Amino acid sequence: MTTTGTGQDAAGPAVLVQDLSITFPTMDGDVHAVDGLSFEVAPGGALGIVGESGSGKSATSLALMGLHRGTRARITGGLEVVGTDMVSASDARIRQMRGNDIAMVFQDPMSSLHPQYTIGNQLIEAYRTHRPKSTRAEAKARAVEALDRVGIPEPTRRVNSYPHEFSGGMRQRVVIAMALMCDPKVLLADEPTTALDVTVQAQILDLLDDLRTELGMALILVSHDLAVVAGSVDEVLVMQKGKAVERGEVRKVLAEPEHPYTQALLAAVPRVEVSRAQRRAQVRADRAAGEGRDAAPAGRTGATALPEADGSWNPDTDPLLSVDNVRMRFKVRGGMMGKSTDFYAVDGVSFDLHKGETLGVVGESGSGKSTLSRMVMRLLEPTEGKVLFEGRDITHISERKLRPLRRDVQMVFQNPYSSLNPRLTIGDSIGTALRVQGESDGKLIKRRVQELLERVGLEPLHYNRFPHAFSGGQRQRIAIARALILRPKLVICDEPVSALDVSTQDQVLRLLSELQDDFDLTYIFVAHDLAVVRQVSDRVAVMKKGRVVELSDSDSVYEAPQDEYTRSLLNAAPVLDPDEAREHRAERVRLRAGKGEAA
Amino acid sequence: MELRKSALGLAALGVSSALLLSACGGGGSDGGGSAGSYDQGTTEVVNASEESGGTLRYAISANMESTDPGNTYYGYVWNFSRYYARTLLTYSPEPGAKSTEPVPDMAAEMPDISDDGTSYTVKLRDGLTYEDGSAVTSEDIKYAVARSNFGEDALPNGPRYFKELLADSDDYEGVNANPSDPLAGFDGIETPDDKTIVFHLKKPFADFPYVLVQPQTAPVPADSDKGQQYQQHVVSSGPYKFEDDWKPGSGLTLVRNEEWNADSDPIRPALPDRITVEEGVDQNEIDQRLINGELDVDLGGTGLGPAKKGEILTDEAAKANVDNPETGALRYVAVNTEVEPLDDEACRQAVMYAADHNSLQRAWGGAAGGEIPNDVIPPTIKGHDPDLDLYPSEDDKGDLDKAEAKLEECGEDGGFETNLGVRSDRPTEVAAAEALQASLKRVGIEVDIKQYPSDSFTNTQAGSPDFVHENELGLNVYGWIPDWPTGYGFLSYIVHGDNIKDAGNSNVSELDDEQINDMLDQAVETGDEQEQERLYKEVDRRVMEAGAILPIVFEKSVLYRPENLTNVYFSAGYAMYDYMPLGTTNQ
Amino acid sequence: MVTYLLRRLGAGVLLLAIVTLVTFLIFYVVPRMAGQTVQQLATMYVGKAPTEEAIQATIDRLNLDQPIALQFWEFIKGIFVGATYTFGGREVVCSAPCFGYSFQNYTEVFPEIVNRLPVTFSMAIGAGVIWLVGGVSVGVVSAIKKGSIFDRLSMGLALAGVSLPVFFTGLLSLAFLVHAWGLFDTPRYTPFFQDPIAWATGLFLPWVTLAFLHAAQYARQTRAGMLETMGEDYIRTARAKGLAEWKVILKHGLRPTLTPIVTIFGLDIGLVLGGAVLTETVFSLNGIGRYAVQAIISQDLPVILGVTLFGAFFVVVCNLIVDLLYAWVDPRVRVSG
Amino acid sequence: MSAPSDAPEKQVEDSGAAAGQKTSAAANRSLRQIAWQRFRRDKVAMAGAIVVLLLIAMAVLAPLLTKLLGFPPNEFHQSLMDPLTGGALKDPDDPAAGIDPWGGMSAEHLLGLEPVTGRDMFSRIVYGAQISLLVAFGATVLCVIIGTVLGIVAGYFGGVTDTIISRAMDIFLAFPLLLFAIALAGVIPDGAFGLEGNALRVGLLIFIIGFFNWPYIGRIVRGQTLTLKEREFVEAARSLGAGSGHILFRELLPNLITPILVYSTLLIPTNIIFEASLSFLGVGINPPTPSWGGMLSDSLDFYTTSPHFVIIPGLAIFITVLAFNLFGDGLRDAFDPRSSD
Repeated sequence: MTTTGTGQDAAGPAVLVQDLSITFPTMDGDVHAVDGLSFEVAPGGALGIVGESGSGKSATSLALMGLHRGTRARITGGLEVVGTDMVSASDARIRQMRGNDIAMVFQDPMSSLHPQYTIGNQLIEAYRTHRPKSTRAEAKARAVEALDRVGIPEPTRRVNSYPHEFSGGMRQRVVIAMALMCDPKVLLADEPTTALDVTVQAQILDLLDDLRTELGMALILVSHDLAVVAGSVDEVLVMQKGKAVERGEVRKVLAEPEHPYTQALLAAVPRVEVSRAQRRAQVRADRAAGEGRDAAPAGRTGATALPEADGSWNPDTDPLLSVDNVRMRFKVRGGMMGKSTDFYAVDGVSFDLHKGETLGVVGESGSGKSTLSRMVMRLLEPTEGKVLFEGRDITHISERKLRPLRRDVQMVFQNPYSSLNPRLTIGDSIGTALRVQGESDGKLIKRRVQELLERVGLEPLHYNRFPHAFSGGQRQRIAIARALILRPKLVICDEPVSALDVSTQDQVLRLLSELQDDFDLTYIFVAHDLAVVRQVSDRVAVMKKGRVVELSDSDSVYEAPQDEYTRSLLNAAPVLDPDEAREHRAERVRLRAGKGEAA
Repeated sequence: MELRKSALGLAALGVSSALLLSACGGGGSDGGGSAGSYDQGTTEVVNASEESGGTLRYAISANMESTDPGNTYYGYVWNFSRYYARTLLTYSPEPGAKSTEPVPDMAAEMPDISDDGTSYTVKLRDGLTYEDGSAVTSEDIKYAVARSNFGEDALPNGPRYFKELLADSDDYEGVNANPSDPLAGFDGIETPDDKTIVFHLKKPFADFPYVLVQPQTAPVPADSDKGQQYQQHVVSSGPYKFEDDWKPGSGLTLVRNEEWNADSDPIRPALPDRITVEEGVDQNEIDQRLINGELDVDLGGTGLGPAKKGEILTDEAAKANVDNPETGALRYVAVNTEVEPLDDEACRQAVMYAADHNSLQRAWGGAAGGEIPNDVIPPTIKGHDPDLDLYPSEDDKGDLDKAEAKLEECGEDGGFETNLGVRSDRPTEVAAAEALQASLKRVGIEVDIKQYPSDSFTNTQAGSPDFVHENELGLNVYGWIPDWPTGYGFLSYIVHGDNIKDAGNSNVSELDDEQINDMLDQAVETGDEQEQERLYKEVDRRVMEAGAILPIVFEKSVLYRPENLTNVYFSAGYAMYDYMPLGTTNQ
Repeated sequence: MVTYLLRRLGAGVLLLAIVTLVTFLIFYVVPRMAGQTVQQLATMYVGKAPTEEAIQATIDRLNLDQPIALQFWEFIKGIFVGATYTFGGREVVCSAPCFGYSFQNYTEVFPEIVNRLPVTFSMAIGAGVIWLVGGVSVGVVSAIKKGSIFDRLSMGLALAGVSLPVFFTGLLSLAFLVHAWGLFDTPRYTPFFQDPIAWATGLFLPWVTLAFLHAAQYARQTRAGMLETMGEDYIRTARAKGLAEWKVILKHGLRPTLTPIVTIFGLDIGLVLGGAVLTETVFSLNGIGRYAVQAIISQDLPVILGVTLFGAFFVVVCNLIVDLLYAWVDPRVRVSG
Repeated sequence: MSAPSDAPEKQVEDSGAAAGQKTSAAANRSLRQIAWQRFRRDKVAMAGAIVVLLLIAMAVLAPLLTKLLGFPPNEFHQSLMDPLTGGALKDPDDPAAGIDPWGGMSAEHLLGLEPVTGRDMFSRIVYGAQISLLVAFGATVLCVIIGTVLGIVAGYFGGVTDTIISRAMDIFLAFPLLLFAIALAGVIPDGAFGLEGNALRVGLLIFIIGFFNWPYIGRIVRGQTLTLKEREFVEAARSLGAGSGHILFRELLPNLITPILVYSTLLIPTNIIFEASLSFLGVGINPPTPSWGGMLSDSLDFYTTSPHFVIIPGLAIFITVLAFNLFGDGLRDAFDPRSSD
């Protein structure tokens, strides 16, 4: 399978980047997206590029494909792919390279396939662009082969399907198949799993790893998540603000990071092996150290206390919240005859929640965890079952009667960019709660809002600012303040940190933990990230397709999972230790071999 | 005839074109090759020729009102329908003043009038046939009169003179009342034999021959009558017949009627082989095509639109192909005699004094659009008094001092307010309204212009006294062209008190002056022409004194004669070119 | 797919029914509410001799004094089973679909409309092709050459285009191109099958006038859509495959851009088919629009009603076609509907 | 209705460094300030805005302007006109010199004279702006009120309410609008609804245009509301106990003001053209009050001798509509979060 006429030196590096700088002119002056970056990847080698938003990693990968052309980006430095200088090569040459010598897999599989053409059409096009002499039938055979290779079941039939007929994971496989059509020397994967669920992510990473070893392609894996690259690459490059701060063999960088940024990044990554107790202890210690005194209320100072002994919640008392066999039905229109079918987003979930407790709810997309939280919040009215709050049945009470109850149950939403009204000042956003609940004294409202702003780590002066003036982390603090202004008893956190960078994530989690101590809060913590859930939860419920498959205290769920699904989840979770990651991978391969592929 | 003014600018939009058909005014045409001279066609035959053959091409900017001779009030249809519908009498086929004289068409000679003046006997010529070869009978003419005049379902668009004038017919309910014998009870007309028809009048009516000129006397075989749908295919009695059924708006083609007997017809040389009518052509387009020789006659007969008129009149060479005859129409503002404060004669006279006639004439297109009148009866009609000048002013700009004095006299010192009704889709009339508004403002008379669609203006707004009173329409821009060119034909509908009607009233001034009414009645009963002229002059003066009619212009049209048109002359009877003798050099 | 179509069809029929009702109400009820009496209404249609008996006869003939609901029912019935009218004592059968007889000149409304359809169709087809092809291609080139002189010029022209009322451009072209300078003949309609060349040359000016306005709009819309589409991830994917740029643009970029354009095109064509009122009046073309204007001026209610319904009918039909096209252009619609 | 997605929105913001850095640079400016900055840089849009302001000033100050620069709009100057063709004379003292091809433009009569009457075109154009803008603004306000209320209600409540309102919008869009408007304007008699003369005409024009054009705003508002209501701040407000009224008008409406503002700016020129079309077709304002469409329809009679009479009112419409379009386009671009510069 040698490609013709590219004339590259087989001994040279597949990708060679030397002192690369990328600059975008903007109305506020030039922005240096990438600044003096150098690295190389050997044929068949694998490099991970890791960095947070704005680190320049995506600009780099686009430049590698020559996709910066036609934009206003200015590029200096050396950028060679299989011996061709991507900066100076002609457009025609670049087009010849793309897909043929270097192929790319993008972040969002939902939007990277053309919705109006069959995947076969798109795959064939990729092939025939570079093999103009091939017949359509040949190209189609090749497409089926590639689909088969990436694990699409029934490729002969599915080749005629449209992208919308595939799930996200499957689409990403199709994108990978497209990248494979011409046997490229380099495969560039830019955040290929960020939009996917954890089990699917594992499958895609496994696939990429497989392909690399089997086909001998060089792999460049770009991600914001160190854990994602850990198990898949030989070498890792950490970027911050356009510069490489650290580069080295993956084990070494992860084990003994040299640069403070890498250290901080590693420290912030939530680790699934860290238990609730350890985490809590650390948070409290840090807090005490930070404030120079013991800020926690009396009786809660046991820094090393086990959760059960914490005394903050007691399973024997009456539960604060009791959810009894709730179901939520949606009508789904569609199907061939346009009939609507019933679909249970939540199907027979029951649990009790006690005062001071944190219940983690973990599951992949579509598991019903958000629907569940909205039912508890009574933003949705359950189709069946009961929700009791402080012993009172709130399942079907009217919006009006619900209003006083709103004081007691509040919610922190996932996306701080959409959960704050962009046209209201944050003071108004937070104060609305008081106003809606009947408070009319403007001065009082303002004072209370400002106190709370200070408490969540913002300036009281921020009262009159609009949300866009704040970063994601700050916005989430504002959202938390809004949830707390009514002094609720129960706070439902729906993926509160999933939209944030890791370092910000850590700060917000700490804040939530502190607030729980200070305000005596009970949490339902909904998330897809296993590690995050473990660190904050006393008990964990694992959901799958609307049902709770496992509900137990968090340590037992994580250390001795009972349900197979829980195990596969844990197994799929990316880990920072490259060796452990490889073990997990081997384990997954075994599991799959046992029951066949499914995505 | 109904008076319509072409609304040219908007004709382009089709808006006003629907409304602009004119009963008076002439289509342009001119002798072939040899160009005539300016205004030659008003008094002489231009480009005389006996050459037959070719296609004579007509176009009109709206749709034809109807092709049914029994169901039309427009002069151009009266003129045109003679191609396929012969009448008992018709206007003399010659240029100048003589064209207003009735002459026999189907009649063998002029009617025989009984001594008491109440019965008219007409003998038909020999050889009158329909397009299927069957003979025209006197009963068919009686039927035609019956269907168009009598009964509640009489054809709606034509005049009703026979109903008014015929004796012994008041109980007759029309041709549909008794299907087995449609004419039962219609005793006003006698048909002693197939060739004789006798009209019995209630009282003497000297102008009756003019009524016999009207197309309602064209014969209709009873078994071909389809009511209003008869217009689809009129059974021809003339030299041409319909090639296909006519649908409004889709044009009409006439071909030779082989059954027509030329010997029986002194009126129609029938030169062209085919005659075509295009409907709904933009006025500017018609004008342009006339000038280019791509069209022969503007069927509407109102003359060039303002845009082309300006161009042609300033082009000395082109002007040779233009005629500028008086149409016999009076454009005027009806000053209502009932609406306060105009119910006071002095107030009306104040309006008469204050009006700026120069400005009004400009609104009508200056001297080419019409002469400034000092009386009501147009110069072409006996009774016109060139010496009358009751409201003199310098340069016709109005006498403001006198106007103010008159205002004081009627107790409206400093002016008053009133409304002025006008047809919204006739730009010239709107322009005149604005001009009047501006000139009355000079003496403090504040006029509010109210616009109405011309289709309903005569029936429901200006023509409805209730509406006029309710909306205080003290002034209405109106116009009149007589159904026949005599003093009675001109005056009776607009100033005779007996003609005030609840709807469709054309005596918009609501002038009901006993003296005037009596004089008009006398004039039409006497056969003495000098006495008639004296009476008409008297009425003319009296109307002006009463200030009931503020004349704007004696209208003139600007007609274009294409060079390939032969035998062109202006017929004062139809107020447009006489269509019957026209021929074309166009093949 | 079939259900989807049936549903759209049902919605279209319902829409037509409502449009019919509303139109009927507006023309038959609103004037009454504004104070018009049955007599006044009849007086408009009675002809030149509005005597009391004649007015009463007109009221009887046109059934104007019947309850509105009954008149509406008769109207609807006429459309489906035809109706019989009495004119001048003669019974006339108006076969289905009967939209009644003109109050003013006693012609059957439906054939009148059908007669004028070829003119309006010709207008719509010619102008539609010009503006779609012209607008879209200019839009595409502008989007690709964003910021270039071509882009600036054509977008400037497009903006001017959407700012020019069609009656102004029409008047200008008539007054100057046709009458003053004689560069063109006066537009006129020749049936296509009679002489295709005369058909095209005769309608050229109205086409361009009408198309100019729309082309400008389409160029702007295409450009905006194209710019948006070209920013999509799948375009990046297509480029990453190494596709030639023209192929990226035409195959991957244009198709999604066209999808919303097709919708607008359907609506616009529907509206033009219902009568390009201004263009037809300015150029004196005897299409449905001009017929409507004439009917409005003469207050000819059955004609107004018929033309309005026809207009709405075309809009609905064109929307239906658009829905079909949509399903063809965008596979996602086929399932979800 | 489909099940709400549980999918976490995991889009990591890494669309390049530019985005990230700009956010922080812009952090201290409000959206409106940013928009204003962008707008100010857009020279074409600024020009549009200035022309719009001038036009409004012109309309408002019409009496003053005509006093200073012209003549009363209804004052005749027939001594300056050729009685035969209606055109303006080259030399009023010497009628034989012929017609001025420029329509009598002079220092006194800036835009020349109306044929036949000799009324001052400048004054008539200036007063015509009053009617045009009054009707266009009035109709736009009506569109915005109806469109916003119905759009927001349809978008927010969904279900049957949405179906009914959306269908209603379809119906309005299916009507042959212009036909309907002229027909309706034609059947309403003077004195209807207690209004008379021009008050009725203006009211009627505003009502007709506003009533038939609201779906354009309605659709946009509905679409925006549909998007907005999926935003979590709506759920957040509900979870704080806010009722529908509060959510609709306190939470959603402020977010809709920008698109409404932008689209009503773009609706104004449409309405101006609509008004001009109606006047052109003869169902506009009563004479002698000038209107641009009416002047244009009068002008065709004089295009051979007074071409300025065709061109000037047409240009007035064109310039006004263009200015509003430029202004609206600029406004839209300035507020568009996607526009990068």
